[in-house]
Amino acid sequence: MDVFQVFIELAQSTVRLSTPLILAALAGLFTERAGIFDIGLEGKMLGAAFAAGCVAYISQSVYMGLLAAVLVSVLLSLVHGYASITQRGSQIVSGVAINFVVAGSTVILGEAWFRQGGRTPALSADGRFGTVTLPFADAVRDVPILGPLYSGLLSGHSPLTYLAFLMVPASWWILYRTRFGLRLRAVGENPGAVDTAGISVIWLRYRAVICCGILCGIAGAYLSLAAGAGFTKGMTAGKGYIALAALIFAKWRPKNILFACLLFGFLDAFAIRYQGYAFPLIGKVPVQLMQALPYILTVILLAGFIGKAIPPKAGGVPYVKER
Amino acid sequence: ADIKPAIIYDLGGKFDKSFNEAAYNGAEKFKTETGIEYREFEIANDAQREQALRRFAGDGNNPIVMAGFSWAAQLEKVAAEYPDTKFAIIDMVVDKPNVRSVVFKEEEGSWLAGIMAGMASKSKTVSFVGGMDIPLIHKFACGYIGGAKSLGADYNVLEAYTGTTPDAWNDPVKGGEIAKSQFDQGSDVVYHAAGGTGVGVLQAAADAGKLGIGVDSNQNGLHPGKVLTSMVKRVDVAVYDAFMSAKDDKFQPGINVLGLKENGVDVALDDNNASLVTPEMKAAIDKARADIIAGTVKVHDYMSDETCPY
Amino acid sequence: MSVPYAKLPGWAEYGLIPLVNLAVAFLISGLVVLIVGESPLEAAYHMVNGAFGRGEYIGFTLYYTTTFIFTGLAVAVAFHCGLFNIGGEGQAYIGGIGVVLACLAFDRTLPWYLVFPIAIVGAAFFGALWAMIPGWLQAKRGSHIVITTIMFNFIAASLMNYLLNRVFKPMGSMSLETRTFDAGGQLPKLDWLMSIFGLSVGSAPFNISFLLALLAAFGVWVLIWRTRLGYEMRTMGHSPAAARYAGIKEAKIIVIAMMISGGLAGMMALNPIMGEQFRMQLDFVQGAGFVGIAVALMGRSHPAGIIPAALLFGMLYQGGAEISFEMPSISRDMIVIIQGLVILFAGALEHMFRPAITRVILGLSPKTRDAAVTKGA
Amino acid sequence: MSELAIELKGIDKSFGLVHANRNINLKVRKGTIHGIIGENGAGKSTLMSILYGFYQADRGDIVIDGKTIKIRDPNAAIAAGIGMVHQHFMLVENFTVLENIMLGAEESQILNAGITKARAELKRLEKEYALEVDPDAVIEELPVGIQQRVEILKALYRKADILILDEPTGVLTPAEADHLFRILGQLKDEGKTVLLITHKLREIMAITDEVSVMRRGEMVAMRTTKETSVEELAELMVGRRVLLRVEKGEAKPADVKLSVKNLTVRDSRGVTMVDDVSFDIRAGEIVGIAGVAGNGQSELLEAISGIRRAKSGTVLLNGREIDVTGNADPADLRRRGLAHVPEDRHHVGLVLKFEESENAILGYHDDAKYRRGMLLDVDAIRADAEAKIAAYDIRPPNPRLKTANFSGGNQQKIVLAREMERNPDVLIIGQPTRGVDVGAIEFIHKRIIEMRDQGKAVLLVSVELDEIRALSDRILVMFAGRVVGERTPDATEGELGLLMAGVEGRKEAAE
Ligand SMILES: Nc1ncnc2c1ncn2[C@@H]1O[C@H](COP(=O)(O)OP(=O)(O)OP(=O)(O)O)[C@@H](O)[C@H]1O
Ligand SMILES: Nc1ncnc2c1ncn2[C@@H]1O[C@H](COP(=O)(O)OP(=O)(O)OP(=O)(O)O)[C@@H](O)[C@H]1O
Ligand SMILES: [Mg+2]
Ligand SMILES: [Mg+2]
Repeated sequence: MDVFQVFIELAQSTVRLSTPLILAALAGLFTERAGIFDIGLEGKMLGAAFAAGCVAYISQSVYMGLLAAVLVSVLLSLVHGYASITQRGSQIVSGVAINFVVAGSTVILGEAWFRQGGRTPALSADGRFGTVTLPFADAVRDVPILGPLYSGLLSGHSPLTYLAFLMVPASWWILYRTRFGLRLRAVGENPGAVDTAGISVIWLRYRAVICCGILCGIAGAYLSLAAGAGFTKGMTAGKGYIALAALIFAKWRPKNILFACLLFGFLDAFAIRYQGYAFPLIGKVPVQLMQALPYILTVILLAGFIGKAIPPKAGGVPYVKER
Repeated sequence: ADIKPAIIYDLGGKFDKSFNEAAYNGAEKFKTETGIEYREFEIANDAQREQALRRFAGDGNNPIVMAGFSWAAQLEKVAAEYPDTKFAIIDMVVDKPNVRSVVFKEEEGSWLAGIMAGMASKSKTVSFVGGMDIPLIHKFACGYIGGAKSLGADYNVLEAYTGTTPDAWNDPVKGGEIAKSQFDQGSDVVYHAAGGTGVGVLQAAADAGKLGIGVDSNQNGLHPGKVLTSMVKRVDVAVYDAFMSAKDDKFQPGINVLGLKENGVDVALDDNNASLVTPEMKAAIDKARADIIAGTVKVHDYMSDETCPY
Repeated sequence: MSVPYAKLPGWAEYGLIPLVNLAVAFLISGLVVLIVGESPLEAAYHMVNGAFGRGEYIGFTLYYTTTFIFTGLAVAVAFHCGLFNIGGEGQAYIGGIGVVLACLAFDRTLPWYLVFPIAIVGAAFFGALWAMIPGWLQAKRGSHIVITTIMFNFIAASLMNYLLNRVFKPMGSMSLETRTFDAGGQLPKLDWLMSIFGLSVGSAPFNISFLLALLAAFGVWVLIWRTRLGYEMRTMGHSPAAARYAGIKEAKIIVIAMMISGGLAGMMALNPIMGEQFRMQLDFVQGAGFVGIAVALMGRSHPAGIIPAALLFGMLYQGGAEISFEMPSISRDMIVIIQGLVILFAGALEHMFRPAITRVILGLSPKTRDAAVTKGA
Repeated sequence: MSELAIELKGIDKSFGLVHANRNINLKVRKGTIHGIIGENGAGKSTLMSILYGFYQADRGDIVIDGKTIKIRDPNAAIAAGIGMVHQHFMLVENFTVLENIMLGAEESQILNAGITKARAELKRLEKEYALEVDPDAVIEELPVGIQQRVEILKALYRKADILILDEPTGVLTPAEADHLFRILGQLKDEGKTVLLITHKLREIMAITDEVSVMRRGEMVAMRTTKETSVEELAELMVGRRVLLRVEKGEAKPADVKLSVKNLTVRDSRGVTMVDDVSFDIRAGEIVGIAGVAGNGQSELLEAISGIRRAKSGTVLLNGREIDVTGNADPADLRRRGLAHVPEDRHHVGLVLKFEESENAILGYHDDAKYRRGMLLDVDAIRADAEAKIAAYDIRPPNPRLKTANFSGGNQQKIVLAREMERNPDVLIIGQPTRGVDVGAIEFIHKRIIEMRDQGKAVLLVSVELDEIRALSDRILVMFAGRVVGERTPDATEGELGLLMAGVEGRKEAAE
């Protein structure tokens, strides 16, 4: 097949697969940069996907679904915040707990409400995000090279995908160009400095955790409202952990997050596309090897190119002023 | 007779949108028709298999049906200890005097699905999405490939599996993505045997204006007019029969092999896909069905040698 | 972790506070049960009775406990060295290879007590091997252990899927599993232990690997607090700079700590494979590696804490199963919620009731207060 | 008597069961420099942090400029015109100077506008007080002296009228300290009030107008500086008479024990920190290395003790070469008779979460006497720790107490006891008395001299020039990674100061 065409298709698939990762990794960026580690991205995404599925189905409105997703995710974030900021509990334990609670309750509630085994009913077009066709996408389709790039790669994604990609520079701007961002980065490095500067460490960290909730909520909504058409139990399938890996891989920087997530997305897209494909010289490789390929390559890349990733200094430890 | 039926589901859980759910539907049907309550249990790990079996047998439940091929070892043990209890196992053969083993010829139903897919395809490329790379799913895949290729050697069948962890059965997003990738490679009909993941496969097909094929239960109604057919596997009937025959004191132990002939598998035709099934298609599957039942066409069973000749 | 409030007497610190936390977790779980329209009291009864009400139930509880002791210890050992090993799941899975190889090779020729040591070595070896690579990458290449161990969980799943499909599965078998082992590959149950207490183990797969788990817990305690290696690991975990100053070889310690951690995780495979199923099945670990994280954290990474934490989770698993047997509308997912709430309240929110309890206790008894002052200063 | 800037009335504060401040009264006159002294843990930092709103007092009132106000958080303190330079700097290390200064005083939601303004204001402050810093430098790359400037600038940027400095000179060279004092003088002339915490009584005498003394959480005395003496203050602080000058006999140098030749060391960024340094140390002498912090002393110590790999050069210990450019193993060096008291006791010399007894064997845990078969002999370790606790008067005398619960001075003694009791041939000591109170200083100095008299070769690095001069038999001065001169201890402070500043050294090297 035309190599260029294959490239476009792979790139398109990459974009779709990396969208939830980007949103979730950016979500993690906000809390972790503020010093609150979050292994509960998975749970929040799952909870959000569930809320989106329920509400979009009941209200027949995709926006209500999105809103519900964000609300639920923020609520879960606040639980994490309460445990790790106010109660100074272990952030990892809290994250793990949230993952468990959400994994169980989405199924229980879904089953209680819809009786479809924890699934929410399939959404009609109104309950889902359609795809956006950029202006002139159809007109320029036949222009060589640029045409397919524009109409095949840039156009035709869900609005949430565009939002996710926009969120990358936006997050950068917020973190590096606003007062909130300055303070947020500071509180993750040295909360004492923030405290003595007359800023409330607690309130600042709560706000960071809320930001995380919002982005995780959108990530979850993407799964059930854009990529899928309704919620299926456990539908995050480990994406929260991969997003976490991407965040560390990216050394907690917005731009790197984009590339890390695109890389994960691409490896996934590649593995999907070339499953069962007879490669020249090698021939067909076992499915399992193809499926493990993204993870193997990640390990190799990590070992080969990315040096030590140094987390925010105050990350993971509660701020204790009076011992 | 007075019976206290029970059913135990496999790890996928009662509502896996395919196999276990079909078993559940059979039990429900029995309940609504007879008004007899049944007990049920979803195991959460392997250690609970034997525990659940003993528990139900010890409580005097009879018959006890279990869904899934992973029960064999435990059933063998427990069935010997409770010779008066009747057991039925689906998808696996356990040779005990009080056990009924129900296995399906998934390959036969899939063969028909393959023929329909091939005939509906414009590109002569069709595809298959499996949940995990396990023998049972290869049975589906192999029959499907064989069916499609029976239309001509120039038919191409793409085949992909979702993953290697249990998430593979519950990942509609990835399922959808696999389907899209197959569409990119020219496929225009996709058949799934992937449980909850399949929901995403069918959705992707509907979204892309391609055709999907459902599995186990009749999934034609999920996207009317966009699901070509479903390869139904009458697990529900098997469960229902096990309960019913016990109630009527007609429970027969032994091996039940359910193929096209026994109505154990088939492709679903109903209002939802009526517009998609052309008369030629209908004729072709009727002929194929007849040939298979008559034995003039032999569909290869993947399990016989764990290879697929097609 | 520093203790943010005044010191409490031991019985309050290690008895009362955890109990209060658990009580709250179960209270909230009770609310969820209520929402589903069932009686929380009944559920509580089934939970406790189902976990401890009969010899057989206790056997099941302890069977799960065994598994969680192994994975909990695995996480804890790495933790002491400052490493967060999320890879217990994969390491346990790969550890299964060692058990299976030993059993397949010798189950027909050797008695279990000879196969068992070989299987232990095999399980530990493969688990250690699977943990060694992330450890080595962390030590030499600075690859973050959290990412690599997550990746290795996925890679392990793929590898095992392949091996079970293409190598271990007997021809013509539907399930992805090895053949069933003969007597040499089957661990004896601990009937004698239960009968000391006048209980019968029944059909519960409570087997000798439980004793191995206890031994491992003791071994970990000795390792961490009584050996030079443990000393070096803890130094590394608290302060890499101090470790360097003390002449401790950073890379070596990281790799060794990960290998011990992985070895312990790998030994978990003995319990389900040799002790219960007598064969290896697809995905036999079933999340025990992740539960190990919770167990280790709740047990404060100390064997004396890990054993009760593992028991708690064993109880949740077994008692939970009983609940869903007896109360069908409470499905297995409810148990997942309860687990989550227990982790939340007994783990992350463990200090929530401390101020109040401290006030009550210290206020009530001035004597305790004085004792606390002299000890705490 | 001029009006009061600050009055504290009956301040009481407990941390859990630690009663840090007991019914404290303090009066500070406007436009004065007011010293606060006290032993480690006396409660000085706590009291100041209460004034700054960082902690909340359990009881008591704060009166600022005659008005009783509630200071609920640092914000309120800042609003009341109070600024504070904390003992442990409150800077975000990977931020630039400018970002640190703006933090909390950004003016607007979006940074840009504020940045321009802050830059201009910083320029003005720099000029006015001669506090030069590069606004775009990243904090962690700056020497501590400059970091402290940033802290001061932070306070001035917020227009503080009352400036609290908690042990500011601990990290400064004499010249830098003098500079700081000049600035404080200037602030005082502008009518601002300064509260200065320090352990250095000489500084108190030199710069303050009044001084308050704290002991064990209580305010025990207030004196007008002109009317008191160092001896009196020391006694008030410790509660007994203290010997302020170390008695030291003639050195009797014998064989060369440690020989450093052409040692060059680079830091992690590849910057040359030690540049072709050579010297010998003989048994029975103390060689002091003087220099402003950050001129390569730390790297020198690290390279000799095997913690940091050197670029080139050789080091001989007892005549045998140490593989400083390769895999020198600190454990091996210890066995060969090298003991090392690191500069940073919190992160390097100790594991704060360990029990005292565990820290007492750090680095020596391989030793046969702590071993019983495969295992560590915990009884032997604890007995050994108890012996050291007794010998070094470490308080509280409990080998099972977490090390974090010992005060700085006692923590330092734990390290010293460990390293000195091994009877090493060569003893390398970095900053032996940083942040340690007078009582403990006296003790530590005595022990170091004793070591020398027992025939050990001692290499001493300290930013305290007084200490170097009091203890050393020879003084090497380091500047920019090079040894720029050698002097005897009778060299004047001025002379050494010029060398440390690199002025004299360059001339000398040229000759
Ligand atoms: N945040 C805190 N939490 C608990 N206890 C504290 C805290 N800060 C100080 N303390 C305790 O309060 C007491 C007084 O400490 P503080 O730091 O005020 O002493 P200091 O006089 O500044 O000593 P140094 O000269 O060593 O700086 C000490 O016992 C100390 O351990
Ligand atoms: N967490 C704690 N609990 C109880 N007492 C403590 C605690 N931390 C410190 N102390 C006590 O506080 C006193 C002084 O501690 P502090 O932390 O002020 O030391 P420091 O001299 O200021 O050290 P540095 O100069 O290195 O900061 C000691 O008597 C110590 O026993
Ligand atoms: Mg202090
Ligand atoms: Mg202080």
